[in-house]
Amino acid sequence: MSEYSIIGKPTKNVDGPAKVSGEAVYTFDMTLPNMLYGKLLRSPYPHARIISIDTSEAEKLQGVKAVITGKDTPGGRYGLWRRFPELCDQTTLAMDKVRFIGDAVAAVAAVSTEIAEQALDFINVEYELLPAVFEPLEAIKDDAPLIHDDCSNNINITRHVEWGDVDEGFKNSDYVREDRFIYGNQATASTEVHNSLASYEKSTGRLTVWSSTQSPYYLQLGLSDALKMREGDIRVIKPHVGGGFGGKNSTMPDSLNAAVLSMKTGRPVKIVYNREEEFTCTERRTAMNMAVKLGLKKDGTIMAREVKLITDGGAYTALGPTALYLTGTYASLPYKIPNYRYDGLRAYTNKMWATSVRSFGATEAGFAFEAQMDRAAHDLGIDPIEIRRKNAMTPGYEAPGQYSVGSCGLSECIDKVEKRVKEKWTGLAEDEGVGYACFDYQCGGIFNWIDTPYAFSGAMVKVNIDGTVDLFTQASDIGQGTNTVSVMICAEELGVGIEDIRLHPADTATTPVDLGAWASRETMMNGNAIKEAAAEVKKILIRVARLKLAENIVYDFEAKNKRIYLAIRPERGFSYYDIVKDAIKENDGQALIGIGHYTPHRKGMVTPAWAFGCMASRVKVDREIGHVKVKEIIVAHDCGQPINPLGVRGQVEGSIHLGMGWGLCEEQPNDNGMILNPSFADYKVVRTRDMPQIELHEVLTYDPEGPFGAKESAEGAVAPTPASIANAIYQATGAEINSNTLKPEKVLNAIREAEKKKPAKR
Amino acid sequence: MKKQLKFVVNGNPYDIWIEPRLLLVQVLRDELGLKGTHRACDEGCCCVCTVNIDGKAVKSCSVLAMQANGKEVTTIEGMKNGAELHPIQQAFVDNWAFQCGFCTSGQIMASNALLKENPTPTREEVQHAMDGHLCRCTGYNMINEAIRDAAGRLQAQKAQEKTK
Amino acid sequence: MKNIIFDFEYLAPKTLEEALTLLSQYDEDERKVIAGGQSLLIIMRQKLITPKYLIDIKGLTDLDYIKFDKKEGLKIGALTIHRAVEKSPVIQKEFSVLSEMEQNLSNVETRNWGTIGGDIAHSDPCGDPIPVLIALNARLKMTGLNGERIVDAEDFAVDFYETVLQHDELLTEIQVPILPPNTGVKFTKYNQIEGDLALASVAMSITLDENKKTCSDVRIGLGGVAPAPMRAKKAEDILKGKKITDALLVEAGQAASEEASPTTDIQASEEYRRELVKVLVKRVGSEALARAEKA
Amino acid sequence: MADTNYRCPCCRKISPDPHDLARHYLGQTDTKHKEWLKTKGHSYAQLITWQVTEFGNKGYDALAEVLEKEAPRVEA
Repeated sequence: MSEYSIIGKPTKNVDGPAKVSGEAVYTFDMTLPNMLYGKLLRSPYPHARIISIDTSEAEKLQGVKAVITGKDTPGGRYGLWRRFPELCDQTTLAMDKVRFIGDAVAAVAAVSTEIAEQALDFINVEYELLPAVFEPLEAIKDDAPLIHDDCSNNINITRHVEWGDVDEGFKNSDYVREDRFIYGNQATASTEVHNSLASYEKSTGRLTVWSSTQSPYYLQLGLSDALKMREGDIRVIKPHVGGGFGGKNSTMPDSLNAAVLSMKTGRPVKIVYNREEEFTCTERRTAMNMAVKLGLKKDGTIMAREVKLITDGGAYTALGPTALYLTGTYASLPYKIPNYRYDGLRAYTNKMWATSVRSFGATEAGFAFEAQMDRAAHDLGIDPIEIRRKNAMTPGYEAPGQYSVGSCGLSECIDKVEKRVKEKWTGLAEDEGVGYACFDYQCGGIFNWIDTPYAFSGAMVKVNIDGTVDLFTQASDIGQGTNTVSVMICAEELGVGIEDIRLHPADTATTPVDLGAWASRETMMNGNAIKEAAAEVKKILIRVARLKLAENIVYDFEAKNKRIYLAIRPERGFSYYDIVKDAIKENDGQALIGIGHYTPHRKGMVTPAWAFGCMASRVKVDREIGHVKVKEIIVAHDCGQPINPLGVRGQVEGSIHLGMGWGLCEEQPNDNGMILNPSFADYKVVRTRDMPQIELHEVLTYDPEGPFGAKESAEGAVAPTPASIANAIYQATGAEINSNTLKPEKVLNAIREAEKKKPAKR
Repeated sequence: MKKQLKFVVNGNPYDIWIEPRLLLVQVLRDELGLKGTHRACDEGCCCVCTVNIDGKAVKSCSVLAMQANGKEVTTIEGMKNGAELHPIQQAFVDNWAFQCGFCTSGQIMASNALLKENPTPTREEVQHAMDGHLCRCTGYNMINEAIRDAAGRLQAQKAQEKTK
Repeated sequence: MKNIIFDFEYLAPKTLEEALTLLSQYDEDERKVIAGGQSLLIIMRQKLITPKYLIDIKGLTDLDYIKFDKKEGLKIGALTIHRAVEKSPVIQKEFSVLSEMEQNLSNVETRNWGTIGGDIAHSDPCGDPIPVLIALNARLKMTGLNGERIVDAEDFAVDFYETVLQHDELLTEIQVPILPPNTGVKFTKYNQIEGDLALASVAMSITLDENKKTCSDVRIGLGGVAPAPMRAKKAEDILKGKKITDALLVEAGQAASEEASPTTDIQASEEYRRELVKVLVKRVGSEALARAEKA
Repeated sequence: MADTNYRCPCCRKISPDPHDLARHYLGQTDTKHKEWLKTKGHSYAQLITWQVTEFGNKGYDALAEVLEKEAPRVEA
């Protein structure tokens, strides 16, 4: 394959100049003339029936323009799992009852945020308290209080996966171990809070919403379902977004109520969450209870694995079932398991609902799997690297009825990390340990729970008379660098420069549907769509070039570096700009337009391709106080063909930061459904002094499914981070820890347990 | 009751009347329309809203606007030299030192104050000085590299000016 | 779920005299004093306090000073910002532990605006300055319309966010006496996240006799493990008059962890905080000892 | 008899194997499927709890027995 001129070259972020000069506009920064400010009244109870709501006092307040409750909304039910009507369990405002502390009950629009906030105090809600339930296994009992009247036993969804003969597999194992893991919630903690600005035009019946979202299309669907409007009458625009991390996939009360309030008042309305709402009322990582059983031969070969999972769903569905499905999938990777069984249950509870945070499912599954691999290796007297190498996933592997693996560089990654660790980390200091973890991650999802008739990604390329290009795509850049990747892919395919392309991103009225930024799908799925759209135009250009050159049909042409020329005789060709002029004339004066789309085919139920990698963490443990210092991390990563190495590194570094947070310090303790640390003072996030240096190695593979062979790099590295840190603690002290977070107190207790068990230091 | 606030922002003198309850960040964003300074927490815990007051890095959410009376405030909007990015801004771009960009203004304003105080900081010194800054995207290392890269650029710039 | 500050009447006295007059004019519950406001503005946003009158003393430049005198010792004006204490050459030379403490107090942004006096008067049980001042045998000067009074640092804070300050008084000066010869002082705090508010902190000053054998005097200040920063007298008694060994420091740590009265919260349990005190006293003690021997 | 098929009592799913039908059944979380078991004196919650808390297929095995008895049969 010919050398790329743009792909694979470190490329500066196309949004850079705007973002470093404070000129990039976020929804947070937007105002419109005559705009009102909205606020939400939230439930103080985890479970209660609404007897009555009196808004008259609030309406009297000077500056208040509208107060709405459930009955003032169109009342449509919505959710992300639209294929299953019973899972569309959310409404704009609580209709009959509230299901968690923070459920939205009423909304106010006023001339200032201050007045809107004060007005909340004047809304009188009479509640009838209902018994609440906070534990999944309590929630599904026959006598438990029903959270959704139409869902008996509060069982939201179940999942079963099985292949091979699991019981036989365990029978034929020389070594079988069972472990139980418990995981807590993690907040997405984006720096930009959830906020939306809605403007409704009565004369046309059309609604425009600017929102801090990961998926304009999902928001358009959610608004359409909840407000009972046509999708096409709703325009969603995604300005710059201050982070998503899995928390901005769902349609939330901010956009819904801004929209309804705008309809009521005829004025633009903006609703901005405060940080406490962000911590207590936005989507977060799912708390889980996981039992895992692993059977191996003496030599470390995996014979069978069984996983039982209970997830604490909280009050609503949203993306929660995906967490349940993915955890079951990731628990079967990145090692080859001939016999596998998974059972999962997601139960409703009276808490803020839990769905997705970056690398959800993979992080939890990986923590358990990698811990078991280390413990098994230790018991069987096998080197931790060896046992991983022996079972490592290989290209072309099939998980019956579930997924298939295309390219896979896992073994190369393991070799690379082992080599670097041997070279670099010679002679560990007292109480230092090195822990390993392998990982894999999907490149977008296949299962169409959103129930869209559209292709998963679409793109449109328009080439103008002077050769400049307009690229229209709904791909959502939420910071990960998708805008830059989109432009690079388009430029490479057309053979033009970055500077020739003007990107028109993420506006549902002007761009073909893309499902948004989740499951690390944009580079794979939108990249393919853009490549196809550009290729369509390229075909026209080459046809024109071929006519001009009057060459034999069999000669191949290439478009590169703003020239279109004979592949075998590069000097024979034309300037791209000249060909564009001719092509447009030849095209009866029409600008050149290419349309592309992508939907995976024959790739199983999960994802079109898998990225892989291996990570080693070096930590120092303070045996007296349990403090864990992550000193350095080495990671080898197979993301296929990296499109933009700068962006890939940024994604891996960021993933490790978020993984450290889940592993070390981020948790959301609750007391009867009340989240106890709704602020950055009490919710601890890893800061720069605790961040280790990271040595990243890209292991090049080529995945036929990916644009230019590319795979994901946005989430994979989250999972191995806590796993490798926990394993490093285990290697240094023998402490076995079966839950996040690795707070010093827990680590200290685990070390003492280990010392009791085996006084001889490992 | 409104009070008079006289201060200089990005070199421009302002003489305005404000409600004393307003925080500096509110006045900058809502009264002066300088939206480049962002807010991420409500507790002074993230440094996203950092600006410079008399050259020192300060959280504009933890200062009453009235307390800036008579002071010189610099925000991200004051960093560019005409159309030219400031060397720190350029270093952030070149080193991919931001992702979502929401905390970037604060990071850059803190770097600006840091590099005035310590023109050649080590990795550890940068970590220490930027400790309060919450970034959810980058993992900090690439920011740290950008700041040290910027330090080099500013040194080179000074050297050039001397030779002139 | 609110973070908006209600309106108040803003009063900015030009002199200490004016400030004290204003203080005496209003009831304690209707007025509040703001210095750097790094903590105050947060609790005002949370509506924990909603003063009618806010008295802004940050402008009182006559309370912004660092003076040192070989006999009198160190005097810090209450409105000196943390950063100035941290960077002061004379403090770095004569009382390096104060500068070390400041280096890890919150973050640069806070230290650039927050004042040491405001911090002390806010009296967060987990705050850093008071334990160090206890170890340094410092005194705090409070000024009211009808005169001044001075208390030992260890007697200043009495309960959660409660001090001996009378409602018409301001904390005006921190006084640190000259260290006796052969004295070493060390402070450390622990939290999982570096620079974060202390789960527990320990400051210790050890003075050795002239031939640097036995411990002639010792002062231990604890933070984060009681309703207010406290002095660990039982632990001091164990060390005083003896030759300090590792074993003795372990004993002192044990005593300190017993006389402390930490509570359990979402960050850590009471048991763990006691454990921290035990370990930190041992570690800080041996470093303070090493400094005393070098002194 | 090999040519006997079982039909899910709550929907149109048909399978020759009660275990297979049990897997289908516990995969359905709509009220209809949950409630039918109660009418037969069993608890969906109990079965699914076994299935997700204990290793093995205890929930399916138990349900398969019930279905073998209770599920309508259809000739293939």
